[in-house]
Amino acid sequence: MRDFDYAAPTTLADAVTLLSRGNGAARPLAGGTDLIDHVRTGRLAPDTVVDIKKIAELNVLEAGPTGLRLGAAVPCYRVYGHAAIVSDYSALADSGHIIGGVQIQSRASFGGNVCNSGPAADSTPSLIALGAMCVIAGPKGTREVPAEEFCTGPGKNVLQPGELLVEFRMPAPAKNSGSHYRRFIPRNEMDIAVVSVAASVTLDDAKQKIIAARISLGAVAPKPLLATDAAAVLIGQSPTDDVLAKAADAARKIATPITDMRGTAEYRTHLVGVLVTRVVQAAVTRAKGEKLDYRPGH
Amino acid sequence: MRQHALVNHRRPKNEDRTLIGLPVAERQGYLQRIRTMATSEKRKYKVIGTRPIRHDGVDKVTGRAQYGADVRLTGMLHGVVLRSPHAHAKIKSIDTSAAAALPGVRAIVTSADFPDQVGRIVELGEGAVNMRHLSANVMAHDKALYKGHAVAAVAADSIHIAEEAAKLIKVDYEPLPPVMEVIGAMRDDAPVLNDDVRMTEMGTVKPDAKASNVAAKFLFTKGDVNAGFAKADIIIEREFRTATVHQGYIEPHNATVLWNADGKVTVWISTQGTFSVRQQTAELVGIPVSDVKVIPMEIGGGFGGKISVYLPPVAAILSRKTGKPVQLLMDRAAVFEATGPTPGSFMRVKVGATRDGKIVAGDAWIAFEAGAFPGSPIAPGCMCVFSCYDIPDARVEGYDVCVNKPRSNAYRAPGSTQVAFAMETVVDEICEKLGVDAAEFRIKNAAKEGTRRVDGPVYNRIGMLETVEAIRDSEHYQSKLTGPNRGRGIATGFWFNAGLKSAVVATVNLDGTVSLIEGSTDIGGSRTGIAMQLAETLGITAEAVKPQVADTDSIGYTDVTGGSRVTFATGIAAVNAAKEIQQQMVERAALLWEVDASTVKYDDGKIIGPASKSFTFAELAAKIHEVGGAIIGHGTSSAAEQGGAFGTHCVDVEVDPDTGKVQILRYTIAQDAGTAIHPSYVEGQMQGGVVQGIGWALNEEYFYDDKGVMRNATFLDYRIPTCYDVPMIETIIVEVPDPAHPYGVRGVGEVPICPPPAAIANAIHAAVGVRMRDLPMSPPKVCAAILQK
Amino acid sequence: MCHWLCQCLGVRSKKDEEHWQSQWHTGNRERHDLLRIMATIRQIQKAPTMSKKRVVSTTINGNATEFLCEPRQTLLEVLRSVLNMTGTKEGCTNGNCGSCTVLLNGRPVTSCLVLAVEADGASVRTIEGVACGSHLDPVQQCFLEGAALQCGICTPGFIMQTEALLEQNGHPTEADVRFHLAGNLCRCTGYDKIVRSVLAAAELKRCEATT
Amino acid sequence: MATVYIPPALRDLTGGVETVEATGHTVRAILADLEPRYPGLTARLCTDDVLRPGLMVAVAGSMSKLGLRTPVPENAEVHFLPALGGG
Repeated sequence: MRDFDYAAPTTLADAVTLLSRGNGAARPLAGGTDLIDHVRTGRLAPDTVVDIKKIAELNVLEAGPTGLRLGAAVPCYRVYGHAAIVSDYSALADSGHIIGGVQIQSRASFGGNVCNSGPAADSTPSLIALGAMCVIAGPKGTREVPAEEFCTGPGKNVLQPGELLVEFRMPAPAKNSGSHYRRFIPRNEMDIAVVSVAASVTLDDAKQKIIAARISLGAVAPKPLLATDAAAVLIGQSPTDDVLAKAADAARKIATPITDMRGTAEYRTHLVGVLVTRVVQAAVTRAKGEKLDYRPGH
Repeated sequence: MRQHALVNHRRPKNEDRTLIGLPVAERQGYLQRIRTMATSEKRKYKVIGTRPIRHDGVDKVTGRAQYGADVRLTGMLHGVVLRSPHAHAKIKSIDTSAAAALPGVRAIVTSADFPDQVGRIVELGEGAVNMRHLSANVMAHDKALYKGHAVAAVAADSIHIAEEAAKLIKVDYEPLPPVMEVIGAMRDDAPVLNDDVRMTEMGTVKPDAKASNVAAKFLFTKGDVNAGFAKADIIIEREFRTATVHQGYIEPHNATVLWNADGKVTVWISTQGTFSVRQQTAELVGIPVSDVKVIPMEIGGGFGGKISVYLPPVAAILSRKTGKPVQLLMDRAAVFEATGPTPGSFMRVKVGATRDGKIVAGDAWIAFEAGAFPGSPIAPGCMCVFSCYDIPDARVEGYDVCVNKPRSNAYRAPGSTQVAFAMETVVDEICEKLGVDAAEFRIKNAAKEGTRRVDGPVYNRIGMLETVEAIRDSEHYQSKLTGPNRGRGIATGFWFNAGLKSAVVATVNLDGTVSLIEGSTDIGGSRTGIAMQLAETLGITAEAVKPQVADTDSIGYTDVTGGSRVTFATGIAAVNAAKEIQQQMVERAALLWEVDASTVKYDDGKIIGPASKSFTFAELAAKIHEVGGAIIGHGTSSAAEQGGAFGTHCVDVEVDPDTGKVQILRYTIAQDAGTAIHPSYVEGQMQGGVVQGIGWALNEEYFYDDKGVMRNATFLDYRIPTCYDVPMIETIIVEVPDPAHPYGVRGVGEVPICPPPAAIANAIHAAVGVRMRDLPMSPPKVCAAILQK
Repeated sequence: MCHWLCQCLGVRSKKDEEHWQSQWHTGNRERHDLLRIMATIRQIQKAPTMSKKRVVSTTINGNATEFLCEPRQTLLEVLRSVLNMTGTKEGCTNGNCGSCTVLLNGRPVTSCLVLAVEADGASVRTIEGVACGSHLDPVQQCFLEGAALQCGICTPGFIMQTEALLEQNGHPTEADVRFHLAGNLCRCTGYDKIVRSVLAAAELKRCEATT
Repeated sequence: MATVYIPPALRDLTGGVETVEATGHTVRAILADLEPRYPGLTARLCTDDVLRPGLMVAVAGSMSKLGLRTPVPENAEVHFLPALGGG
């Protein structure tokens, strides 16, 4: 592996200083499950690796009346092991559970996953569907960016040199709401999404009609998408087959997938419809407070 | 400390407890539950058929077992192989000066460092190899013939320095158009990979033959195929394709080599065959075989892919240049891009049957991708395609074709899985059209003792029929499968099983145990299977035998661990060694008793003399030195040929009609094991073969881009099954003893991989009504087939 | 020699190089040396700066352990090549096979994707620390008796991953086991006997806990 | 009298005939018996007095590693086949 220096700052200020000083050649290390592989294969060539796991702000995990704070370096296992996330921000738990195997989940973080900015990242659609804001610290202070605006293309995002993603903030869930994330993969685990969909829905008091919805699509465009039109189709409607089919159609319209070893563009577009239908249905089931019968990969 | 608390907790509380801290009775209960075989099994033998703990087991569950990559030698250097980024390119020049100047770099090799090889064909026990091609595969000469082809290698003080140095080697390539697919490669206008390859047929090249990618043609006929089809009421003819797949062993290739100052070369390696490595290495570096000693380390899977050498000759030259031991380890990408695979194929199979369900004729046309150099398993492919059935008139034509992919290698029943996929799917379609039960149809047409194969010979006693009957009568096949998009399929497969040569030496110890030295490297527990046959013959326990795999200087010539041959052939050698020991024990007892040896006999672990005199084996072992030296039994086997192995599989699948994804719900395999020596490891071979077959059926494939670069050379994107993808694999061991083995053993390792793709294709058809004829049957393909229905 | 000389002279940059060039006598022998030295300097300048080795203090299998490593060395590399603990196996070096699984502060990780420097202050448990002296752990015992291994290369990883599972879930179902072990690849067994052995080990551990 | 199966690729020498009868107690003797009747057969099957690389002989249903020395029992079948390897 290429040689590099290693630093493990304990304060956000030190981390920002180290990252700024590197002039682009310093890379933050959270779980390292992508970074170390990328350095080994030569896709990344940092001179300095800045381990950010010892910084308190990046390890925050708090759910309260004002919402959820999820530190960028919190590993997946803590996400799906958190009772409030499982019940109120279920899509996040769904994502965390299928990022790599259990060993990867011991280390990989949502922050790292989002910052790698892969179009097929498993955490990004859930964060988008749940309306997450990304809190970014940098040499010029702190700023916030909505999750759907964070990624700008394959491997690209809004972070400027010296900037660091600190945490995600999500609003507290409304009454009668539920969320779900699911991806399609050829195996049942240990795979990269061919297509992925996250959805969060809120039902009316009678738990019949959808009054709010957010849908996000992964692996069908240069970056994860917020499917505004597909969500709009659902508003004021009961989730009938017909309504779900219309939402699926709307989602398919914004998909611009590529053909690669994981699937053809046509197949991916087809899967968008299949998954939107299934994922919205699942989110509705959860919004009703019913148990979702779901095994990852099946 | 938490660690200490755990440790204390585990300490057994008193002496009555067994190793695992449980009373014996309770422990037996667990064992019963772990072990899957019915307790009512009838027992013909004392040791054979039991399930002793393997002799190398504790080392392997504690991390103490030493594999090839675990070798640590004083002064050892670390090497890296530079590999071609192009699938097909002329190598115009290689400049190693910048790499050589990097501090810590000790030596660099290119093909210029290897002796020239003429195109001599060398017999390697399990097959013949053209040495020029083998040498050019180990280190590319004037052309790189696949992405990942070795071009140069560096040895340095650390692996990191070696990696940096490899990047500094400048290779000037002239890229050529890659030839990636078998049918295209056969065309007259296709770029030709090797200018020394011409089509041979039965060892003969036509005088006017041009250089070609088609390296060999095979033709087999039986009877009059046209007359046969004329009798048919139904004829099904279909075309099939299968993708290139890899053996997928978890341990990457490795070699550590010391070229000593006295000219002797020692190789530490994980290999399927030490003697094969010895010969290949000696030939490729140009020294006598007796100057090479190969020390077998534990091997982390092979499945046919760890027979050919890649690294030992390279490490040997690096060691010669530096005077130090050199270790070369492949990374996973190199394993995928430069080793393995089994060929992709194109096949056309035509079968005719009568209305009453009798197969009357078969015709097959098969082309396999050999990879960069000739040598695909096209011959066995041709010989296996109709091997499960008694077909009066048949014809098979096959071609071995070079393409810009890694040089193909044996993979578990090489060639047979591809053709079973084609044949067994056609058979299923005939059953569907005729409206007959798939098991009954196979029973009616089964090959049996006396059936003449299309390649000519007549079968001895085989168990094809019995495996189909076992599936037909199984609870699984008899049960009703319910639910939408679910279907059941069956398929049968055949493999020859090899005999070849083995040697063992067994020495009686004074405490009544026997040390057993063998040359067969142990990939899956064969040490124990061999020890059990020795124990059975001597009438002692399996635990009383201490088996060990020895290096090439310490044991007689032994062919590779492959061809499902070890339990069979090395087992025969062990039985022969045991018989020698019996004889010597009888002679010693006679001396001790001062009687004539003709009055003493060896019976079931006892030595019995006149007048009620007797010794147990251990009693006599303690006294042998009173009347002589060590008792050593030698055993070899060479002439015996195995009868074939058959297996029939039954699978239930559920297809997601919206995505095309296939889930395996239930799987049962019935296989003829002749006699199962250690049933757990027989089941293990069956289960392992099935799951490899499931991977081949559903998701495994080399995915190439238009430049001939493999895009999925990782375990993330080359998708072998995980445990979350498969159910328990139910096993039915059928025992039709092989008359060629003293205990009736048949090899079990290979044939279980053959039927799964066809069985799953047939189940998919039953579930959603589409016929899949292209492997892998990955979700996009199944989905497309459903949408086109 | 050249490398050593450069280090002695402190030659790290173009400026240094020019300085020494002007200072050096240019007799034949010296010129030859100088050319070699300059070639080496160019290599050093091209190659990334060698980082200093770090001292890392860990607890490995209950024993306080210090080692020296470069930042680029993974925990897997240090275990195998610095500490000679070769029980942890390498299968893919990108976290997809699970052969190199160890427990880091009690959590299972693929040690090929952990920098050794990250283990500073951490506790590491490897396959070498699973048995207690000559007494096998129930997981090891059940793998052995259940014939859950053939070639054995994946076995240390499976055992570590099973240890992690059974510490957090003493009553796993077959589905739990299969999901939890999905990050560990085995190419030999078809997983049947591994899954059975894990279930048996869970039962055995429960039984041990009550006796 | 043994029955020798002529591989399809060599049947140009036997006028298309699939099986021929021959006498001899070894494969070498069998070929010697056939050569006068089918000139060139030995050269197509052998090189330097051994079977060509990649070829094997099967006698009475068993593949033999003894090549031309393989004993041929009375009334046995003799087949010339490609050599096989396993995984």
